[in-house]
Order: sequence, then structure tokens, then C-alpha cells
Amino acid sequence: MLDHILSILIFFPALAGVMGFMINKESMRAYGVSVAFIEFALSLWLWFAFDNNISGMQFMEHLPLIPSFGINYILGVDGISLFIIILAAFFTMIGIASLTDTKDVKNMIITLLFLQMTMIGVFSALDGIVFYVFWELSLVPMLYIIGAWGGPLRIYASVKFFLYTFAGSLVMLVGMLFMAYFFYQATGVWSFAILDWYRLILPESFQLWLFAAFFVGFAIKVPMFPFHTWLPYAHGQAPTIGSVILAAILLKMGTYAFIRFSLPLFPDASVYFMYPIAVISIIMIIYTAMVAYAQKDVKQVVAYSSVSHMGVIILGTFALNVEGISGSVFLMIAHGVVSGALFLLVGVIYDRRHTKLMSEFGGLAHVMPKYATIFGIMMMASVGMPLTINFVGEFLSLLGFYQQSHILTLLAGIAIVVGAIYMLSAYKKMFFGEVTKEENRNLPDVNKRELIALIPLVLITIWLGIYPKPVLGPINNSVESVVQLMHNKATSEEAKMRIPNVSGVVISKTATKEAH
Amino acid sequence: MELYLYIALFAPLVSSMFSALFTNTPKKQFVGIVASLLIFTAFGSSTILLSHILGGGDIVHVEMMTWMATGNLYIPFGFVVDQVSVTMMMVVTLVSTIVHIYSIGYMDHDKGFNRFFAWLSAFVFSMMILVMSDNFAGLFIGWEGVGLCSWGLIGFWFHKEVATWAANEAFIMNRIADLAMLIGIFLVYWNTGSLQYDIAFPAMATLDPSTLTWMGIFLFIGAMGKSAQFPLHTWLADAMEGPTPVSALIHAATMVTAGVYLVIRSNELYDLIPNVGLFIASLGAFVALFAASMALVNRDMKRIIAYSTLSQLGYMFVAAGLGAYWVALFHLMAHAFFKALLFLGAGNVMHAMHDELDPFKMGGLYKKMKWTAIMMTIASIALAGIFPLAGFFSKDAILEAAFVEHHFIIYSVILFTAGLTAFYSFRLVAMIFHGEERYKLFGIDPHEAYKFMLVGMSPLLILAIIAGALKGTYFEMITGLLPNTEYHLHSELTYWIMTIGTQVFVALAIMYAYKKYAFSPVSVPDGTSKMENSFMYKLLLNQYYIPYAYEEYIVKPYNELSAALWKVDQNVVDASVDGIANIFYKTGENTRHMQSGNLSTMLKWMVAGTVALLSLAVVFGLAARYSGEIRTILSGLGV
Amino acid sequence: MEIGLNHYLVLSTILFAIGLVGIMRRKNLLLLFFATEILLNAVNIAFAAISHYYGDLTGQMFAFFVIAIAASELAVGLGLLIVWYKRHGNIDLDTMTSMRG
Amino acid sequence: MLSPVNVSLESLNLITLAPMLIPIVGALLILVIDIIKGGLDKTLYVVLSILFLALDFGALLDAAGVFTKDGIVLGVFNVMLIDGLAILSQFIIVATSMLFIPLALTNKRFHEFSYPEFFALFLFMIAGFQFMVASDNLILIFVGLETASLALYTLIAMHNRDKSFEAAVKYFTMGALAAGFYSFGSMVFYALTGSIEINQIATILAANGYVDIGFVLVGVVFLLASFAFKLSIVPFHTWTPDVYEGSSAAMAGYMSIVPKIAAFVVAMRLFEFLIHSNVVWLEVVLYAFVVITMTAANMWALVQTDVKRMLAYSSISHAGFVMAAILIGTTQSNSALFLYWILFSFTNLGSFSMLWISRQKQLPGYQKTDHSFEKFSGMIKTSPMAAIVMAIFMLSLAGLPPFALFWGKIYMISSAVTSGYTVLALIMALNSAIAGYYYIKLIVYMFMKDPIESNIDNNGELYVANATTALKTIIGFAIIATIFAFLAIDPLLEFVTSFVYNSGY
Repeated sequence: MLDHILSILIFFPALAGVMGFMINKESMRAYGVSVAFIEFALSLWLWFAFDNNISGMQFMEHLPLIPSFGINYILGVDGISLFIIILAAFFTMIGIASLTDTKDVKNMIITLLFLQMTMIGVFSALDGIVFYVFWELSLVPMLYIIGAWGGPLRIYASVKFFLYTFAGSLVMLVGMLFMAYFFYQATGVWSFAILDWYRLILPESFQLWLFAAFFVGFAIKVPMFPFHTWLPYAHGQAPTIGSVILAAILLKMGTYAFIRFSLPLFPDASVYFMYPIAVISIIMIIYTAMVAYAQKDVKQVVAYSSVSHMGVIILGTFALNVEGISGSVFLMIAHGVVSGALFLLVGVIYDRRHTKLMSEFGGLAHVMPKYATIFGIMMMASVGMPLTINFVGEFLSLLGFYQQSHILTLLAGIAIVVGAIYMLSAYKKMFFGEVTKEENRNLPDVNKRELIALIPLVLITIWLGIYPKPVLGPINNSVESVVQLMHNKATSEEAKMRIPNVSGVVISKTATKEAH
Repeated sequence: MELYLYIALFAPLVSSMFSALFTNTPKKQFVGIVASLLIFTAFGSSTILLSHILGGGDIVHVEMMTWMATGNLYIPFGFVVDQVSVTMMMVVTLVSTIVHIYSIGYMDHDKGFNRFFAWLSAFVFSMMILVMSDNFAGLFIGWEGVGLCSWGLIGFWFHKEVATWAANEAFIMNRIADLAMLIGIFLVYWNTGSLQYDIAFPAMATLDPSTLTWMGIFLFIGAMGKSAQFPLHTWLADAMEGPTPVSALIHAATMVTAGVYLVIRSNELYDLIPNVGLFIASLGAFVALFAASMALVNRDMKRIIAYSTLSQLGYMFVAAGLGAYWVALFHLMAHAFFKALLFLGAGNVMHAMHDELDPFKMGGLYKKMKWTAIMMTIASIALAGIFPLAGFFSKDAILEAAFVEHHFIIYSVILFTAGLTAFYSFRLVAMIFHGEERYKLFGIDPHEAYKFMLVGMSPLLILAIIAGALKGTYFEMITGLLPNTEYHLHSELTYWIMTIGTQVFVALAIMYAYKKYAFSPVSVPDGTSKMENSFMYKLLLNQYYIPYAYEEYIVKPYNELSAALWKVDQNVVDASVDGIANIFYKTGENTRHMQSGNLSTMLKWMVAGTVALLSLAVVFGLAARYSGEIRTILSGLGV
Repeated sequence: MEIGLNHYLVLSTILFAIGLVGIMRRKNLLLLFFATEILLNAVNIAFAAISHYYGDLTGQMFAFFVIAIAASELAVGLGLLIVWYKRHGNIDLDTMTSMRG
Repeated sequence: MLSPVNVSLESLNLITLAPMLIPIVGALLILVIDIIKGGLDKTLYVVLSILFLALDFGALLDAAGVFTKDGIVLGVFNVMLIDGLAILSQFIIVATSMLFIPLALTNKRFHEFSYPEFFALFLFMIAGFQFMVASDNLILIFVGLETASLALYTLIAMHNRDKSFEAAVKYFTMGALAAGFYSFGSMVFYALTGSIEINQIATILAANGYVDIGFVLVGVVFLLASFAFKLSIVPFHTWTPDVYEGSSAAMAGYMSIVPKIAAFVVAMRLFEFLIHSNVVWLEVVLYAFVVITMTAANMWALVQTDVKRMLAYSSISHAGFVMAAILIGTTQSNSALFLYWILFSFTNLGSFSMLWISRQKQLPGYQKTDHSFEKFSGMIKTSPMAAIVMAIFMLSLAGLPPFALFWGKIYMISSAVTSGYTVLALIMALNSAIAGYYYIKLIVYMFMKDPIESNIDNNGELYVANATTALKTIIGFAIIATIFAFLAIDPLLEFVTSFVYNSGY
């Protein structure tokens, strides 16, 4: 079974989704939770069976799909994708468990299960086209979730989300076709397999164009400035569950793809574009943080904060060294957990008050102390408090990039200041002060169902903040091999210099570290 | 010994978590007691560790577990108990034990009693991490941790707008400094390859001075934030919105001295870059004077003490900057004792006066609160540096250091400040405890604090008196780690002149304060007197207009810029995306009339298309036919 | 003057152009059909002439097929025209605009 | 003296005519049956048609076998040309027709299906298309084209509504003009080369080195215009939306597939040799056609309020997309054309069938046209299965993976990429994004809006008003094919590529 565990992980939710049509409406939630739980348990099993000492792909599956055109069904995970897969399974479970909106709950759960299939598919696909299939397919359930359960502007938001991302990924598709064609020219065989592409060394001028093509697709998904404007709408209109999944998992597709595709395929172009992208990241960080500060709607604050954090992730990715990339992968998970939790928290108050305007709240810490505590923990995690999950990622990302540029890191580091500004002021507006609105006086505190969803997140936030090693270790191994690959493939002098050679040195070091 | 290390470190954490269990329940007396006991356990362990170190034992160095490891980076949770950290541990655990006990009484009637202890113990834990860590990353954990707890405690009474505002201000301003600190840490990592003190510092010796300078500057900016040095000082005075025990523990005794600790800890670095050291010392001297001057006219009891703290931190930085690290640490310790005492005393007064803070509304409280009055007076004497109390020994050493190092400007500045210190301290004491009983006008009936609070404070009282006597022992111990820079004046005579001169100067200042505020009727400032209208007075009262300037030139523009950027986001960035989409839609809308539904028009379109193709063909055919000629003409034209 | 192939071709082209103009100008369905007939027959002239010029029969065959097709086309066309006339009482193109946009 | 014509029957190779003769025989049989006994039920004719089409399909299989063995076969005085293109396109034509004809078995009664002539004409039309693609003789192509077209005009008109007559008249008149263009273009080529066989024209033109390039272009212009009309290339597309709107949904779906593939094959035969001879003019014009057709049709589709009309514009856009294959003119692109069209056939027929089964006899007030978007509001709530099926068709048309059309799309774009048409590839890709909007628009109506009151009451009956088992089967087939197309792409691709390659394209 382990040989096909990835396929099972991908298609089990889909199958369960189809079967879900037969389930009675009242039992649907129980069904959804059980399916998601099984899926999560399977993903944990995947982790359990995962060999931490192997830096390459594991649990590979290979099935010919369209061999004459080089499209094959290839799956595999390494340290980079493993945890995002687990996170996806985890959040689907949490999301279904915490569903409060009972309108059309059956459709919602079936959609979520399909969404889960696409998410896990994206992160385990090792074939360009299979990756693309899941990448695109993930738009559809999200479109439906936002469009059917969202706020007043939901249709605009969902269509915008769909078309924007769709347009971007089409450009990426052209890039992939080019990539396959270059591979064909070099070897005489069509192939979309990523691992095949890794072996292909392209001249720098080609790399630049292909990098740009892939960049458009990824940047919109991430979303990077100035392609980010769909995100506030999507988040603003989406129901809680939609925002949670969107922020926790879907955005990670873009950043993950940078590491899976852009860096190893185009090392020279990555170096070439490092500074421009770093500048974009910095703009993302500071600009969106300021915009977040100007928001009146707490969900928008969290939404813009997502963009801001994604900036740090991108920056870490383009540090092009092990520290930075490991940090950015870790930050993907961290941001997933934290922003997912924050959206859940916003959902909690929205369920009670049906508004997300901060001016409607104030003094909530008096009436909902538990809620305030959990929100506070998550807020602090979001601003990168050490010993929370976010700090590890942010610290490593910035640390990594510092090797490339001091001044840009300093500017990017402003993230920790501006991040604190918008988060603290939002928290102050919501929770501090006297209770001014009559409606707020008797709000019930978080209930059991919500706690079931939130407590695990709090625990993860702190556990991985204190002891990130179980996650960081596998990530590190895989990232090292990615960086080594980039170093070996780089053709220009500058790239060779910028991308460190990690072979040999590190292995002995880790050995001594273990001996401590 | 490792066991004691872990007890000292984790007892506060246990305390915090224990108290946190009860945050949402009504007040429980035992929470405070258990918390105090646990902190006391930490204190006991620290004492055992101290005696171990004093007894010449080895430095205790443990590595608990890996924290972050990736690439070449390896950061463990490592803790070290050496001479410096054990001193800090003693200060921290001692003061916090007392503050915990004191708080049981002080927070007696507060709804958030249990929550308070959770935060307070969490703070102690963070502070312990800060001082015990054996690497910069661990230090940073503690650094941010104390910032977080400080945020939680300043804003403890979160229903008060000013309190939460001050909490956020403190956090954000510290964050600015933390950024610099982070950059400093990155610099250390990429240049020395490690963040462990015992690897990084030795490696620095070989680095190029400009790198070291940058390192030193960035780390010091980090220190400036925590220690509220100019220009990041405004948060400290505002932080006084928190409960008074918090001010005593965090904003006087421990957290604000973290910056000093960092400089002391990095002495090997700062020794390599004396220029930065001189800058630190100069800034310290400036802040000492600057803060003292603001304390002169302030009308808020706690703020006065806060400015005095600021001023004393300046002293510490003078010492640390000049390389007299042990002196700095000694002053830090002594200051912790008497300043905590002073704050706790102020807390008693506040309680008695129903949270009134204006000393002009007090006076003559001595009769009602004898013990408090005595404690505060002694603390003030210690602060002023009168022989033989703690402050004398530490402050004198700083003055000497400045003098011996021939930094006479710094010397005279801090000497002058010493006079100011004495004046404003006793201005406060005099106005609170002596003179007319102005509080009667407000119908307040003051009462002395609980006994156990006073008893709890007494160790501080004793230490404020006798700490000077420990100087010798301390010196022997600490020089095992810190550079042994003893300052001896060349001539005995100069030493005596200086010492006595200083004492006389300070004593005069005290007498002046008493004369003005205790023995003559106090004129309550009402904006009419000539002095109050003088420029200097207004300048000082408004804290040099710095908070105003920050508000006007940083906060407001930031708000406006944020709002403007939001507009940009919607009306430019987003609108351009929608615009592109609309181009297609609008074009479709505008050209759909081509499909008029009229057959005649349709046929015309077909014919038109054909004709267009035909004319294109003709053009192309002609061009192909006469391509030779065209080329000749074009070349003739120089194309 | 001897009449050569080019003359036929020019004639054919002119007729074709006339047909095109007719197609564009006529609003009466019946007259429109006439115009299409002119169009096709213009081509027929050319085919016949070219066929003669090359001396093979292909062109003439083509012309025959064109004639046949034109005839059947007209049959269908007239059928449609009659139905339309029955339903609407006119055969004016401008009334045929129920679908647009 | 006339010498006797000695033609051996074998050299005529009459077997090449078999696929066309079968539907003609079928059509005649239907007419005969009607003469003998009138008033028989439509099911009889439907099944008969299917049977004949199945025979036709069998004959094609046989021809395919012969082709794989012997290569290109000529027959009947070298007029018939059975090459890979002919066989592939006939497969598409016959298979689509087989899918189409059961759509006549509707729940509601429709006028046209009660006439046996409908089925006879339908079979004649198929024969016409088959002739068209299986010849490189301009006359035969013309005859096939006109046979098919005339039958088609009639079939449209038989829907017997005002709009269908209008549509038929419009289509007919423009078709007549296109026929004029075609014959004029043929005439020019005949005048230039003395031949009306495409192969020979190509050879002769190449031999004289395209001296009369100006006249060649005039010929090309007229042929291009006539095929642009058939393929609904902008600005020759104006008939398409009206005709689709006027005909029944099923017929519209059929029209978007079969006539076009026939026209594509002829266009391939006619234009690709010119492209390969570096006639830059044609390249430029085709490039412009492709880009303008895709983009403009997409923009018009954006603003439609009726689903059928939207799909009409969408099929124009798809035709423009596929036209790129002719411009690119490589084996890969030509294979992509067939692959795309095969995938397009059942997706598009499926989506039109979905409209067909929801066809009402009377329109409620909120609906201005047969299939206005409002009609589909909240469909997910009242008939979820139908909504999901429709949505999948829409997503497939939008080129969303893993649904059928996506694979055609990437193969087509890939062929542009491999031939260096980078910008074209990008334009093609981005057009999918524009197109995404209007397909999504229907999904938005179906999934995100609230249903109209009356539809809730009758439990979404409206959407399946016209459905019978036969229709559902067709749709079921189409949807399964659409979803699981990825399993069949590989064999399909190999089959198509080998046929195209062995035909020399």
C-alpha cells in the first residue's frame, strides 16, 4: 500500500466526495469529518514512513499517461512537499470540523473533499502537466466555495480569483510546453517529468524567458505585488472555511512551485532576477503591511497580512542558500498554520456578530477572554514572536537573504515592525477598551467545536516554534539537494558564486551536530 | 548544578502556566502564593548557583536540545551560568520574588489577579532565558519574550485606552530596535559562522574592523530599544500606565537593563571597537542628563521615577561604553534594588491615594505611612548616591571610570546629573511625605499597605543599604569573566576631593529640594507662575516635545500614508487589473453591433473582407513584382 | 480586333463584380438570388473560355457542375423564399433582423 | 472516330466510394420506405440512420486498414483520394453524426423529426461532407460542399420556427456568395495551371516558381474567403450566431463540428502547400485571421445573454484557435487539429445537448430567448447532476485540465511552440483566459445564484424537460468521454499522428 500511498492520498478524498452524494444531509458533517480524519491519518502515516535521511523523492509512482507526448503520471514527495501535504490534510479536517454554516452543507463538504484532492495532487505531482492539472483544477472548488457561500460581492470576487489565476497559469503552461520542447530538442524524447527537466541545462537567455513565463503563473498565485489584488476580495468575500484553505494551502502552491520549478530549472535566471524579485518582495512586505493597517475590516487585515508574509517567503526562497530556502519552506507551513488559525478566529466572531468591521467590536477581551487569548497567541505568532512557528521561518528566511544583500534584508526586516503595527492596532481595536456596543455585551465565548479546531493549531504553533526539528530536518535535507543541484547546474560565474556549494561540507557538520 | 539551572529556568515557566490555568476564573489567593513560591524556588536555585560560582566552581553550560538547524546554521537551546549571568539571575529572581509577593497584596482587589501572575511569571521566564542563553538566538527569544510580557503587563488594564496605547507603543518601538538587533545577529552569523557566544566572540578577533563596527552598532541599537535610550525612550514613561509592580520589576529592575546586559555580554566585541564604545558612553551621558532634566518638573510620581530609571540606565551605558563592564553590571544590580524599592513604595502611595499620581496632591503622608516613607527615603538616598548606601559605590565607580579615562565632558555631565538626581528624588519624597497634607482637599483617607507587603519589600531595603559592602566579593567573582579594569586615581587627594565634593554637591541638592518642597508651602503649578511660563519649563514638561514630534511627524504621516496606499491599491493597482479585463468586455460591447442581424450587412462584411484581402494581395503582388525597384528606391533614400 | 482569352476573363471579372455589387445593394431576396446567379455565371464564362484556351474539357465540366449546382441552389432558395413570403408577406431583407448582437 | 473507352473496373477502385455510397443508399431506402408506407414513427428512421452510419463507420475502418497497409489510395479516375486526412475526418463526421441522430428522440414533439425526409437529407449531407474531404479535385469538393450545404439549409429550416427560416435564409444567401467565391477562386487556379487537382496545381506552381504570384494570391483570396465563411473566420463569421440561434440546439452543436472539420480538411489541402512554399502573404493573413477570430469572437461571447449564442461565438473562437494548425502547418499541428476536433466534437455536442434537453416549448416571462442565462440560475439546487454535467462541459471548453479539450489545447499550443510561433502560443493561451470568463459566467449562474421561484416549485423539471433515455445516454457518453479523455489521448494521438504523417502533412 505504501507504494501507492500518494495516489491513495490524492484520490481517496475525491472518491469519498463522489460517494458523498449518497449521504443524508444530516449525517454529512460526520461523514466529512471521518473522511478528512482518515485522510489526515494517512498523511501522518506518510510522514511516519518517510525516511528522513533521504533527500530525494520518496514514494515515487510512475504510470504512463500520454507517453508519446512525454506526459506521465509521476508522483513523489520529498521534505519540501511532505509537510505541506500533511498541512493540507490537516486543514481540511479542521475546516470541516469547524464548519458552522449549515446552508448546503453537503455541497460544501463534497467541494472541500475535491479541493483536498487537488491540493495534495499539486504538492505530490512530479510531472509538469500533472502538476498543472491539479493546479488548475484547484481553482474550481475554490471558485464555488467563494461564489456560493461568500459575502455580497462574492461573484465578483470568485470570478476575479478564477480568471486572474487562470490567466497567469496559462502563461506558465506555455513555459512548460517550451521546457518540454527544449528537453525534446536536447534528448529527442518528449518529457514533462520534473526530474528529467532537472537534468537539462539551458543557456541563460532561454532561462530568463522561461523564468519569466513561470513567474507570471506563480506570482499571481502567491500573490506577489502588483498581482495581489484578487486576494483581498477573495478573502473578504469567502466564507471562513474558504479563507482558511486559501490562505493555509492554496497560496503555498505558488511559493512551493518557485522552489520546485523556478530555482532548480533556472538557476542562472534565479540569480539574475534575484534582486528585482527581492525588491518586489520588499514592496509586498511594507506596502501591504501599510495597507493592512488602513483596513477597517479585520478579515482584510489578515488577508493583507498574508500578502505581507508571502513576501518574506519569497525573499527566503530567493536567498538561494540552504538557510533561506529551508526557512521559506518552513514559513510556508508556519504561515499556513497561523493565518489559517487567524481566519478561523475571524470566523468565530463573524458567526456571532455577522460583521467583520473592527469598529463594531472593542472590549471583547472582557466578554470573550478565551477567544482573546487564542487570538492573542495567534497574533503574536503572526508578528513573529520567537518560540512560535512563524519566527523560525521568518528568522531563517531573513538570515538566508542577508547573505545576498544586507541593505535589502534590512528593508525586508521592517516586516517585523510594520507587522506589529497593524496586528497590534487591530487587536487593540477589537479586544481592548470598554465594551461600547450593546450587542457585544453578551457574546458567548468560544465553544467546544471551535476549540477543537483551534487548540490543535495553538499547540502546533508553539510546538513547532520550540522544536521545529522534526519538520526542519527533512526540509533541510531536501533543500540541500536542491541548492546543490542549482549550484551544479549554474552556468554563469555569478550564479556559481551566489549559490553555495553544499556538498561534503554540510554532511560532516550535521554528523558532528548529532554527536553533541 | 545542571538541575539547579533547570529549576531556576523553568520554575517561572511552571508558575506562569499554573497561573494561566486560572486566567478565566475569579481571583484565587493561592495562585499568587504558588507563583511566588515557584519564583522563590528559582531564586533559591540561583543562589545555589551563585554560591557555586562564588566558590570558584566551573561555569555551568548545558545544551538542552536543538532548536533550529539548517544548512550551516545550528542553534540549540543552550544555557550558561557564568559570573555575569548568575549576577543577572540573582537580580532577576530576587526582585521578582519580592514583586510577586508584593503583588499578592497590591493586586488584591483586581479582577485579573490570576492573569497578572501568569504574565508576571512569564516575564520572569523570558528574562531568565535572556540572561542565561549561551547564544544570540536564545538571547533574542528572551528579548522578544520580555517585550511580549511587557506588552501584556503595560496593557494589563486593557479597558484603559492609554494603557493599551502605551503597550502597543512599547512593543512597536522595541520592535524597531529588535530589527537592528536581528541584523546584528545576522552579521554575527555570516561573519563568524555561529551564534554561540563561545564560538562567535573568539572568532571576532580576526574580523575586519568595519564589520565589527557595524555589528556593534546594530547590536547596540537593539539594546537602545530595550533600555529606552534616546531616541527610542518615549515608551518607558508611557509604560507607567501598567500596574506599579510591573513598573518596579520590568521597567526599573530588569527588562530595561537587558540592553546593558547585552553590551556587557558582548564585551569582547565592544573592546575591539572603542569608537562605538565611546559613542555608547556619550549617548549614555546624554540620556542621563536628558532624562534627569525631564524628571525635574514632571507632575507624575511614576513618571518621575521612570525618568530617573532612564537616567540611571544612561549611567550604566557610560560605564559599559567606557569598558568598565563590571561597574556597569554593579550599578545595574544596585539600581535594581533601590529602584524596585522606590517603585514598590510608590505603589503603596498610589494605593493609599486611590491611584492618584500627582505629588502636588499629596504631602504629609509620613504620618500615615511611616514605613513606606522610610523605605522610599532610603531608596532615594541610595539613588542619589549618598555614602554608604548602594548607589554611592556604584555611581562613584562610574564617575571615577569616566574621570580616569579622561572623558571629562562625560564626567562633568554625569556629575551634574548626579546633583539633578538628588534634587528630583527628594523633590518627590518631600512632596509626598512632608509639607502640608494637601490630600485632605480631595477627601482621601490614606492608609499604610499590608504588612506582608512591607515585609516583602524589606530585603530590597536591606540590599539598598548594604549592597555597597558586597562590592569586593562581587569584583572578585565577576572579573573571572569580565575584563579586570580597575580605576585608580593617581593621587589619593584627587580621589578624596572628588568623592567628598560629589557628596557635598548631592547633599546640597537634597537640601534644596527639601527647602523648596517640604519646608515651604508648595505652590501648586497652575500655569501662572513665571517659571511655568518659561521656555525651559515648558520644554521639559513637554518632554522636549519629542512625543509630540513623533505623533506629528511619524504616527500621523504613517496613518495617512497607509490610508493613501490603500486608495492606491484599490484605485490604481486593482483598477488597472479590472481595466484590462474591461477593455475586452467594452470592446465586445462596442463592436457587437457589427452583428446587426441584417443580411445585407452580413453580405457586405463578407465582400468587404474579400476586398480587403484582395487589396492586400495586390499590394503584396506588386511589392513582390517590383521588389527590385523598391529596394533601389529605398536604398536611394538611405533606408 | 481579335477577342482573346483575356477579354473573356475581363468580362467574367466585370460580371462577377456586378454580381457582388448586386449582392450588396439588393434588399429584395429574389433579386439577391439573381445576383448570385450572375456571380456563378460570370465564373462559367471564364471556365468555358479557359477550357477552350487549354483545349481540355475540365473547365467545361466545371462549368456544367456550376450550372447544376446553381440550379439546385435556386430550387432550395426559392423554397425558402416562398415559405418566408407565406409567413411574412414580404421578401425584404431588412425585416429579417430578429436575431442580432 | 471515337475510340472506345477502356477502363478496367479495378483501376476505378470503386471501393473508395463505399463510405459515401452507404449513407446515400440509406437515404434512398428511407425515402422508399416512406413511399411504401407513410406515417411511420421517427424511431424507425433514427435507428435506420444509425445502422447505416454504423455500416459507414465499418467501411471507414476498412479503408483505414487499407491505408495503414498500402498508404494513399486513389480511385474513380483519380478523383477520389483516400488518405489519412480523409479517413480521420470521415471518422469524425460519421461518429459525430451517430451521436447526433439519437438527439431526435426527444420527449417533446418537434416538427422536423416527424418527416422521414429529415433523415434522408441528413444522410445525404453526410455523404456530401464525405465527398468533400475525400477528394483533391476542386469540382468534387465543390459538389460535395454544395450537396451538404443545401441539405443543411433545409435541415435548419425544417425546425419550423420564424427564427429558423430567417437563419436558413441568411445561411443560404451567404453560402451562395461563398459558392461564388469558391468557383471564382477555382477558376483562377484553373486559368493559372490548367488543372483543378490540388496536387497538380501545387506541382505546377512549384515548377514555375510562382511567377504569377499576384494571380495566385487572387485565387487564394477567393478560396480563402469561401472557406473562411465555412469555418466562420472573422469577418466572414456573421452568419454563425444567427444560424445557431435559429436552429435547434442539437443541430447547432452538430453544425459547430461536422461542416467545420470538412472545411478544415479542404483548407489544409488547399493552403498548406502554399504555406510550405513560403507564400508570406498567406502566412500573414492566416496569422491575422487566427488572432482576430479568437480574440474578437471571445469578446463578443463575453457580452452575450443567451447561452446558445454564447456557445456560437465560442465555437467561432475555437475554430480560430484550430485555424492556427493550418498556419503552423507541421505534422504535429495537423495532428493537433484532428485531436482537438475529436475532443471538441463530444464536448461541444454534449454542451449543446444539455441545452437541447432543457428546451421548452413555451418561454416564461423572465426568459427572453430559449436559453438565456437567467434560465440556469441556481440549477445546482434544483437539479444538481445536470448542473455538474453542464459545468464540466463548460470547464472542458474553457480548457481546464484534465477535461478533454485541455489535451487538445496543449498539443496545439505545443505545436506552435515547437515551430517558433511563440507570440502566437501566448495569444492562444491568453485567449483561453478571456474565454474562461464566459464559460465561468454560466457556472456562476448555475452554482452561485439563487434559483427562480417557479423552478424550485417544479423541482428543476425545466432542465430535463426534453430528456429521454436516448438523450441522456448521449450526454452520459459525452460526459464520460470528457472526463476520462486523458486515458484515451495516447492511443488517439498515435493513431492520428500516424495517419496525418503518412498522408504527407
